Amino acid sequence: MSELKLHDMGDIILETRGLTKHYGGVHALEDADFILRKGEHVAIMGDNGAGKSTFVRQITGVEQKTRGSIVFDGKEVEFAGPLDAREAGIETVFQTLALADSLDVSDNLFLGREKTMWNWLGPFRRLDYKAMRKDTLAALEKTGVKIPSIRNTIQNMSGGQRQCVAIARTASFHSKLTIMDEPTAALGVQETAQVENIIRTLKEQGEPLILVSHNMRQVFDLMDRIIVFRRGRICANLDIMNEDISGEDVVAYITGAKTGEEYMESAV
Amino acid sequence: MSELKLHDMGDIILETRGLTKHYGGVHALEDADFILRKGEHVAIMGDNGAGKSTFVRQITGVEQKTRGSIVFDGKEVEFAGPLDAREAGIETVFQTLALADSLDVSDNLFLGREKTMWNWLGPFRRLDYKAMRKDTLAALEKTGVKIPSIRNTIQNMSGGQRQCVAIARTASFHSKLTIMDEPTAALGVQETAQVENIIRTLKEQGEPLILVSHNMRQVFDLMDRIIVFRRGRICANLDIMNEDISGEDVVAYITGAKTGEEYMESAV
Amino acid sequence: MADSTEGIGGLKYDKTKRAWPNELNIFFALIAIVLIFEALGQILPYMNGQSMLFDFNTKRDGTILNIARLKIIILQVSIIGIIALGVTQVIISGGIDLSSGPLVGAAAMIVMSFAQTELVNGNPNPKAVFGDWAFDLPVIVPVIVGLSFGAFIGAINGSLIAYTRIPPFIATLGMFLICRGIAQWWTRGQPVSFPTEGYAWLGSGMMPVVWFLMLAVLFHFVLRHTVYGKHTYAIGSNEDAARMSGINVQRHKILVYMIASMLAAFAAIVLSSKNLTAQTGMGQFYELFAIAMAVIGGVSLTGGRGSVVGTVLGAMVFGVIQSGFTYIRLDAFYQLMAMGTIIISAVVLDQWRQKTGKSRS
Amino acid sequence: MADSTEGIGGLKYDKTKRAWPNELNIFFALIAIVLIFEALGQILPYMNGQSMLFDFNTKRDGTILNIARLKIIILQVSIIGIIALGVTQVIISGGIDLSSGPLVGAAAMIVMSFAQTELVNGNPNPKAVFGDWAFDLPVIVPVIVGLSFGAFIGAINGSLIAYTRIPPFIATLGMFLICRGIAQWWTRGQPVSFPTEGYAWLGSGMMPVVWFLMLAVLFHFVLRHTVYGKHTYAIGSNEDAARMSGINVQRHKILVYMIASMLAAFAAIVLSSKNLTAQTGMGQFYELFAIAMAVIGGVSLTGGRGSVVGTVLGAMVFGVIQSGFTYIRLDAFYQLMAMGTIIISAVVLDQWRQKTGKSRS
Amino acid sequence: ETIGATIARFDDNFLTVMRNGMVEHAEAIDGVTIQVEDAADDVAKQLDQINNFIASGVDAIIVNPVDTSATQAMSDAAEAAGVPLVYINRQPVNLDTLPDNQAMVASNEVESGTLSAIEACKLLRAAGLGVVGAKGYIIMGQLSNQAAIQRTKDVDDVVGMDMCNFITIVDRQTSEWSRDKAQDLMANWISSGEDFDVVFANNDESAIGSIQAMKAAGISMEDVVVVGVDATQDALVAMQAGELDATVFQDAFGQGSGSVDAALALSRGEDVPRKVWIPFKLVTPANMGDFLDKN
Ligand SMILES: Nc1ncnc2c1ncn2[C@@H]1O[C@H](COP(=O)(O)OP(=O)(O)OP(=O)(O)O)[C@@H](O)[C@H]1O
Ligand SMILES: Nc1ncnc2c1ncn2[C@@H]1O[C@H](COP(=O)(O)OP(=O)(O)OP(=O)(O)O)[C@@H](O)[C@H]1O
Ligand SMILES: [Mg+2]
Ligand SMILES: [Mg+2]
Repeated sequence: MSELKLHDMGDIILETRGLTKHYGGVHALEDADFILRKGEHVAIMGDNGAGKSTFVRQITGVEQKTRGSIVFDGKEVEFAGPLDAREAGIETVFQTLALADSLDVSDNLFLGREKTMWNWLGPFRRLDYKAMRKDTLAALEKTGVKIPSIRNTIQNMSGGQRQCVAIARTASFHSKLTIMDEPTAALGVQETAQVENIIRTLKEQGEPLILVSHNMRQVFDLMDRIIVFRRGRICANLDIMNEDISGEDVVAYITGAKTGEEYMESAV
Repeated sequence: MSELKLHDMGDIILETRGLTKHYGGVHALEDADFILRKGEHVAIMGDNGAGKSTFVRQITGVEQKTRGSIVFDGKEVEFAGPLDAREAGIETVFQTLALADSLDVSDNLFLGREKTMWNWLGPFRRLDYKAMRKDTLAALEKTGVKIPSIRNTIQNMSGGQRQCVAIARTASFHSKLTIMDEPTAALGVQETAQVENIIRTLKEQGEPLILVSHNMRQVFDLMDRIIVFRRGRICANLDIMNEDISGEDVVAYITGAKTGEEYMESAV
Repeated sequence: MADSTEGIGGLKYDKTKRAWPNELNIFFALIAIVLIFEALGQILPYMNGQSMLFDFNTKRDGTILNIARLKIIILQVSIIGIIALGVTQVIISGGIDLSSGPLVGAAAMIVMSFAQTELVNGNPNPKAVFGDWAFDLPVIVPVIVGLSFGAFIGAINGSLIAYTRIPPFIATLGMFLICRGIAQWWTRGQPVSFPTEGYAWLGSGMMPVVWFLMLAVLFHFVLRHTVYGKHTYAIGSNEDAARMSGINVQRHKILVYMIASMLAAFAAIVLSSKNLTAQTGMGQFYELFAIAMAVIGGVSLTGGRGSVVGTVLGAMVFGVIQSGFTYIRLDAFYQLMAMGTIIISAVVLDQWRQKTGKSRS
Repeated sequence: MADSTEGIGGLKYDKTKRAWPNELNIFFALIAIVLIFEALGQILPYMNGQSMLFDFNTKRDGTILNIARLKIIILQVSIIGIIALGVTQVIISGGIDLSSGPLVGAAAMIVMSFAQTELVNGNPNPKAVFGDWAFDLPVIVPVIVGLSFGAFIGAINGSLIAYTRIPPFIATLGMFLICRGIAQWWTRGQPVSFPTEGYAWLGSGMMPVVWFLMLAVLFHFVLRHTVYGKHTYAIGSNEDAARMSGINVQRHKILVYMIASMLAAFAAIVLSSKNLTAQTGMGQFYELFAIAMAVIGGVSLTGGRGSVVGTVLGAMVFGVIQSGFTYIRLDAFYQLMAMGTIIISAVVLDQWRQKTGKSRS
Repeated sequence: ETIGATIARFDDNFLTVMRNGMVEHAEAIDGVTIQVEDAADDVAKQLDQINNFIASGVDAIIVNPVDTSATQAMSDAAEAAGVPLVYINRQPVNLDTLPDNQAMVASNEVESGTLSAIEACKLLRAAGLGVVGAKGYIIMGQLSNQAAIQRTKDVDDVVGMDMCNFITIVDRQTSEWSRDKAQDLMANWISSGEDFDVVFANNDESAIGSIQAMKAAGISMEDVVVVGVDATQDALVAMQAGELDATVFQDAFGQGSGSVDAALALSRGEDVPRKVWIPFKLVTPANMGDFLDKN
């Protein structure tokens, strides 16, 4: 804990203190202290059910936390819903993708921030389909996915195609923080490579990112740091850029064979 | 084609001839000729939207094919629905998982083949919850997943936990053919290893298997043969056990840089 | 596993915090409504401190409970309650049944014409529908006719929904109109009265309550502990998953709608027996109230969730409200408004209690 | 992209096989129904070869079309059609509105009491509700009162559904009862008649049709081409996804229910103007028929799918059926059965056409 | 003393006037409270309401039966609890076997339809159609309602009489008592191009609806005979305007107050005539002045 405090606050984009979430009797997330610096790319790893997505859902306001506090961009925040989080500048690819099944690709890409005309009409302002379709093609290009027609509805897409739409959506808008929950799980070899390129671009642009992933190679290739979750608790904070850490080490942390020093007292 | 014909028919568990599926204007699957021998483990690879899941859905009767024929276990079959396919002996893990959200783990595991008492009551025969819960614990053990309680409903589970339930279901029942559509996509490192063990066990027991996967390492570790799909067509049939084929070769087939000789004439 | 605090794979799990059952919420709502009525009885000046459920002054029945009130509270919802048992199953399976109300009217008309006596007060039955052969039949005949009619209508509903895949709302709305038509056409709108003694017994006194509770216990067991029940929940929860898991969804749906319609037809038998008459307008709005009872009792209209216990409690809410209104002599205009408000509040209360348990939709 | 046969990433895609629009199916069903009636006109002996839509003998209006019939076909569904436009939006957003029928009754009563004349045939208005001040008000007053009342009821519906998360079925069923109560309480059940000339104009002649079609065009544009429309579809398609995408789901739902209730209130204005009276029982079953029109027109009760064009065609189906029945002089006792059968058949036909296009549920 | 009353429908204009008669009369008497319930056209609900009244210990019950063949069970329930009961407006099926503390204040529904139909027949004969023949439509009330069935049958009986058999009924359909549906129905009939001379409506609202549709189609109301039942104020205004030709009056208000008196008398153990008949009266432009401020 004390070590983390050393950093200059101005340097930090996201910090959680004692973040906790219980679902009835299930302690899905327990006392998570987490820090993300500006421009940093951090991976979250851990077993299935370790609480990774739960952590993401608390930060993005999808659920209301049981306990703890979240400081984003210097201010303590209480997001009432995902809308608040997005307005604060957090873009997220959720594990459940959050796509509207009966809408088409470009509708989904711009959901909640449509390009419009006649803006004086308030909620009844007119959609600019042409502009949106054009931008959609460009955004999809980046992910390398193949889709028969962007007019097809999401329900007619393959698992990987859906995931690419969700990623394209997040990648199309500038943000202060990007979160991706297992973005390449359903992707093919080529598409995965493309998405990894997108992540690299973000890194170059200095945009911070949290990546939840089970893919060891991906994490070592792209990330600066690994946070390991186990049974709802953070159990390791591994600086893979500077320290000499191998894949086996990470697996040891994930399985519980090892625990990070500073997390010893709360170990399970 | 001619090469495939050499095999003794008695040796073949599944054969498709000219299997085709169009969704309106989308040609998702085109003239797929496929053969699976008894005891053989075959991988299906290909880009997102290449038609892999579509192929699986035609074989398992989830959808009705546009054209072509399917021969299973020596007989030409026309499955009206997944029930028929299961009764014929095909167990499947679908990409969409096919779990009932508001039921609990053991209910889902035994869905459609519950353990019962008082069987003379027909549809009103009594469920044997105790026996089912016991077997559920055993089946989940095999996948190595962590779940707070098997009485939890599926909607409260993480993505990986769900996938493990679906795999446990398929692995619990003996079958003539097992099909898994991206079974380890959402799984953690440990769980993936366990599921790969399950697949190895099937191999030892001589049960044939079709595995759809994007994971090159997994495929090379576990499978006998790779079938590559591109744009709805089979474009390669690679015997990785006997021939010297590298991961780069497979990627070349997937991306279309290369095409299998026998598939040249229909190449796109 | 019994008392451990660890799940599979050693995950921490606090068993003492098991989910609060839905049914308890609605039970508390019920108690709250009773208490409000009792309080109103004390507060309202013109009520002279009367009590709704107790009867301190007269002790008519040798008990301080107002037995007549307790009886009517449950008696008046028993018949719709029987329908609600079937509707509960339909909704759990992800469907809806709008035809149950008109089916009651049609079934009552048809059944009653097989349950007539020859002589009324010594005179020939003035409401005779058929000739001599249809007089003084044993009570089993009208009951079988009624249940068969119900099964037939239910089979049509179910087959339409299962095989042609039209929305249940439309299939049963069509059947709604057809059944109203049948009811009016059967005797060209004339009511049918004067049943045999045997038939009159079926709905006499507290018999409707007996039927209701017996059927409730039966279907509670069926939904919780049989394959039929499990598949009903599975189909409502995710029909595609159920199909892919190898459930014969079509056959099952037909069964569900048949059972629901047979229950509605049985309700028609009890209803016409209780009222000693059948008329074409019988059962109007019953479908809405049956659905409302189920939903108040926690049955989810998106399918897959709900229970018979909840529906029985939902029915009791209506019984208490209706009796309570007469008890505090609420003006009929305000009754409708108050009933609407109470129904909404009961469900809001239920929803609010659930939220404290889990916050994800 | 215009005419290519390749999608993104070079995937083969046959553009000529674009999905067959849903609305065409229901249009064909409509034509089929008309043809059946025309055929019956030729076949049934007592019809003397009359035609339903044509009028070869008299040429009353200098055209071979039976103008009077064409007018009544659409006139008689215009008012419920206006409600159906609102209901369409509610259902697309994944909800349901049962309160629209009773809301018509309540709004008509309230509105009419602000639209009365002072003198009827030279005598004082025998149905006066308020004192002198409420006579001969400009037509804008009752209209604004009505729309405000609708907006108010809709806001309550919407807020309950958005904030307390109770099922729309229950919220609007509660409002159903409350509105019926309001209608009966307003004048204690007395009908209110004799509106001013200005008010009487609103629903006179073919005005209901004009309103219906104007509103249909307006809301067709709104649903297809505005943010409001897109969000309505998104919420109905996947509410969680819509919320996670940053749509203000709660505010949007309130808006949807407000618009629906304002349309119902406007229907009440047109209806009472057309009939020159308001009665407590007005609007009975309108909610069911409005929903049926929408569903027949292809609006999916699970939300996310449907269109105004479909709903207008769905309304036309009802218009044709109703006129057709009088035209072939079908016995009133068979009408309900026939109507039920036709509704089911229309949707079955629609479903069957869709299947040929795609086979996955 | 407390009286419980249950009315077949609150949505019915005629029954509303009757109900108001009950309430106003009861409120004028000291120490009497009346509670009126709406049976919403549901026999079963009506029986439950009676049982609720019994549970609340009312002193007398007034029933306006939804369905006159359903009264046996109601009489039984009241008798078992020893509560006096008065039927109003509609004649119960068990009239002859009513227990001692039960009575009836009602009219004979047969009269209503017959009076207006005969008047229509007379008017048509006077117009000289008796020789050439006349065509007519019947607009029926709700088909599930007994009064609708009875009034339609009355018209059939009149048309079956020698004096009136020059009238042929072209078609009969239901407007479910409503003005709006009657309007649409008439517009549909007009669109078939068939000429007609008379419209028999089961109630005034339907008659007015058909008049509105005919006026909209440019048909002169001089040429068509329209008759209804109820003598509502709207109907009398239409009659003033020369559009409606005949309707039938029933003293709704008087029935209402009479039933309260009977109920109070029974609860005090006084003697009450078992049956009180309230006759229907024909209303035509000639005598309409007598009824203007009645219903
Ligand atoms: N709504 C809920 N109600 C109850 N328990 C829940 C709920 N959501 C998640 N859980 C439980 O909380 C734990 C953590 O879930 P979470 O989704 O965060 O896992 P995860 O680390 O993202 O796993 P995966 O890698 O499989 O996605 C799991 O044990 C899960 O069963
Ligand atoms: N119901 C449907 N209607 C229309 N098009 C469909 C439908 N289902 C799938 N498709 C299209 O068919 C193609 C093949 O889809 P399929 O699901 O088989 O891909 P896949 O190879 O399994 O991809 P992934 O690796 O992403 O799962 C895709 O382009 C998809 O958009
Ligand atoms: Mg997760
Ligand atoms: Mg796939």
